[in-house]
Amino acid sequence: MDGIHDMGGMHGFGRIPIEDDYVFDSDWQRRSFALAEALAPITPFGTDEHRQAIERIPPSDYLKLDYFEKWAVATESLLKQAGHISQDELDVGAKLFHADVGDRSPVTGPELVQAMKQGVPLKFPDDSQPQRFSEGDVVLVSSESPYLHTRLPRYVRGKTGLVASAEGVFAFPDAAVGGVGAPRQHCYTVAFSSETLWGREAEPNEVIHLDLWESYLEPA
Amino acid sequence: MDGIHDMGGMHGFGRIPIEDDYVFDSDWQRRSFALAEALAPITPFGTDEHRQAIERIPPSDYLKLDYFEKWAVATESLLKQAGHISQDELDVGAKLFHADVGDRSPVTGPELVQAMKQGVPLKFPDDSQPQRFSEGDVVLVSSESPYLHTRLPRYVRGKTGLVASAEGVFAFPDAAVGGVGAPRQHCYTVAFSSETLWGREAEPNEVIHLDLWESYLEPA
Amino acid sequence: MNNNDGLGKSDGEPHTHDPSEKGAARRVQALEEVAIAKGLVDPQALDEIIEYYERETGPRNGASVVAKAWVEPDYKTWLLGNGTEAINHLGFSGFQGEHIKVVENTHEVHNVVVCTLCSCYPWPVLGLAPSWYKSSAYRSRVVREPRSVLSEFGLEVPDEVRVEVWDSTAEVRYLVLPQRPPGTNDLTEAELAGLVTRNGMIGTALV
Amino acid sequence: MNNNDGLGKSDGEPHTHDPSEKGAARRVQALEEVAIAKGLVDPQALDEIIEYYERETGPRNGASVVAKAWVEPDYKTWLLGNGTEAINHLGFSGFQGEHIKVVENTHEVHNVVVCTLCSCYPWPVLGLAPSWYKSSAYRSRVVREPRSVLSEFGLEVPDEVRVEVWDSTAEVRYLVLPQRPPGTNDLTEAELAGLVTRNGMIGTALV
Repeated sequence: MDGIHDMGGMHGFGRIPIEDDYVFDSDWQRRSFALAEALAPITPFGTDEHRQAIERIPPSDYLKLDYFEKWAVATESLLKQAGHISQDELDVGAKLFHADVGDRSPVTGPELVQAMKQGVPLKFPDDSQPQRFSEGDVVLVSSESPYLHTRLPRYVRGKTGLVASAEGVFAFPDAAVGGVGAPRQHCYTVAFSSETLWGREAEPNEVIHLDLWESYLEPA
Repeated sequence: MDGIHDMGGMHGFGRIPIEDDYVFDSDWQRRSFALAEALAPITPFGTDEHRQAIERIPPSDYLKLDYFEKWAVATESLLKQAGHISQDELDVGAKLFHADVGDRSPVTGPELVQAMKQGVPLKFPDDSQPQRFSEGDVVLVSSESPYLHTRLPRYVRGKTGLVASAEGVFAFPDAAVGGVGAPRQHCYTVAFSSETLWGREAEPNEVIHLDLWESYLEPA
Repeated sequence: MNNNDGLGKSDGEPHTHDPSEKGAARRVQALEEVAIAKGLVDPQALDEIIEYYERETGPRNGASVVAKAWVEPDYKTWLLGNGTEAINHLGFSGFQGEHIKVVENTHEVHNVVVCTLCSCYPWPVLGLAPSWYKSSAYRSRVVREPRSVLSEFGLEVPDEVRVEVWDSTAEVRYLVLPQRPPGTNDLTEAELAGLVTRNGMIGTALV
Repeated sequence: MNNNDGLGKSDGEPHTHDPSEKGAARRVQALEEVAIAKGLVDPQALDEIIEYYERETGPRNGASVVAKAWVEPDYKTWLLGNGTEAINHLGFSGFQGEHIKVVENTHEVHNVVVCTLCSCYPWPVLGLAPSWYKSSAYRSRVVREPRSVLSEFGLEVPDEVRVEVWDSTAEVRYLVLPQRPPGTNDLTEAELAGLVTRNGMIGTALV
């Protein structure tokens, strides 16, 4: 999605707000974070769906809302999409109908924390998928910009880079949320010179690395 | 400038607000428009400078403000840049210092309307500049994205198009506001297929035309 | 491809005015007061500018151009060959209309005009742009999915009709010459002009 | 090139909280109340999640990894060869840290980490991201003008030192291994860890 979230390289956002050095500034931010984490297993939704829901916040809101308010908007939207809550309920702050969550039940705190400490398996065996590129290959990044979720930022589309390393096989987020492409693919760290990306105005002696799934790449 | 104003092809802005079918909805919009027109000759500023000032409005404001409020912000900023007014004056709505406008004086209504009816000469003789391309040429659009003002939208950068017509010699806006390039250049109408611009998800049987200055183009 | 899946696309920017409009009105008032107090602007000139644009420009000008092209083949040839001259000839000229190109709708081609970078628009023949033309939604979408945009305007363009989009990125401004509606042979030029709509000349409607 | 011309760049997004924060607090409260009332969430779990992230994750974890790499060459080799394993070995693992790559600052290279698309960040070793890391300004600018961004952080990287930017677009999370400050030969591993800052491990500061 060519959305407002894809802001790498955009001009106009001003100085870095270095003084905003906190993780949480208010208690509602803590609650918003914890709600997303606790509601993910029962709804259920994954990181890709939650990211996509954030990306779909209208651009003017996206730029205006606090990071954790965007998390809350996304969590609401995924819960509504699942049919577990309604906007009316959110408006009044009370239950209006029974949510059918099948055989799932709220995950307890200790279980959640245990899962968070363990992490989730994201990698599949290296040989589980054919591997098209290797370290040192020159690759051309796709110019496709799908309407659905993608992890290919606009600022490298159509650019040529060098495969710095093969990172292994991972689930392909574009496919996970309904887009096209093999559901599991090799992913590569690709290096781009600043001149390749930014032309005449590039700062000197810089390399920008992105981790890109195989679908995004063609031999150059 | 890769700013928020360069929104061709962006996703997420929702349905067209067709019901907003008015030119002016409030009197302050009329005043904002007229102020920009009346203050341009005395400040002085041109269309390119005014556009650039709009483009430099912070993105979150750009998306939130009414079109004519953006005009007012840009007019303010150009007047402040010229040293003719101060933010303090705007804050209190009163004159705090004498503005030195040299030998210029406010243009009268009849003079302004006369100028508006006549228009301003924008075109230079066709043979006043060498002409690099002709109708039917295949051209590659530059991938440069300067920090300063440009009239080259992001969605055609690096794309290949066909010169549909040569439109003559015009002042080059990028150069006019301090960027690089010849100050007067041939400008071309360039046609792009929807597949070229939007890939797999393109709608069928569409051609998108843009008017592009010669600096933006290379032979393909 | 169906981009109208209702996900994300239905929740656009707010279309109605918000309380910040009061701030905008105050802001413009302050600017006007300061500019007048400092002798930078003639207050009467502001009224005259507004009056000029509201009374003397506007879609009726473009409609008379279109109607003339419908009834006079020579004028139509001139208009399509040198839009600026043919339009000047009818007395329409001025800011944002110094160079006008007229693009003709046919059975094979439907044209639609936009300015993605700001909101360029042919003032002398259409007046100032309507609000929706300046919206982020129109500017972002009509170059990417014009058929979907036109469909929102109630205009379904068959796939075999080519859609030509004109993004006004330089000094040329565009005016669409709509197709003359069938069954209008008996109408006078003035009556025909009465049929021509602004959206018809932007390309977001037929006539 | 000097992009810091003060035009447009100085007026960024507001950095302070606006009145809409009250709306955000109400919104989150409503979500929590509804989710609890509907049996979708265990209220106590929310407290436990927050406590876990605030107490058990955070830059002190990363700092101990860095200090160990500074004093134990074998550990450093392991860390740079297989960051995830070497970090897990010290007991740090979990969400957003399943695959961690450690990139080393040297006299020739300075590394800096970002996530332009959202705000990916190595939670187990650095905790949750600071607000500025998630700002539009940081996300948009650090891939385009990292030297200018680092300069705003007070870090002037000489042109002969290559700047390597890591945009966390997939599942790998990045941790910068800063250079060990000179004159620290006498310090213990714990004392060294005390010197390591979060920004040093993002790359927006030296240590």
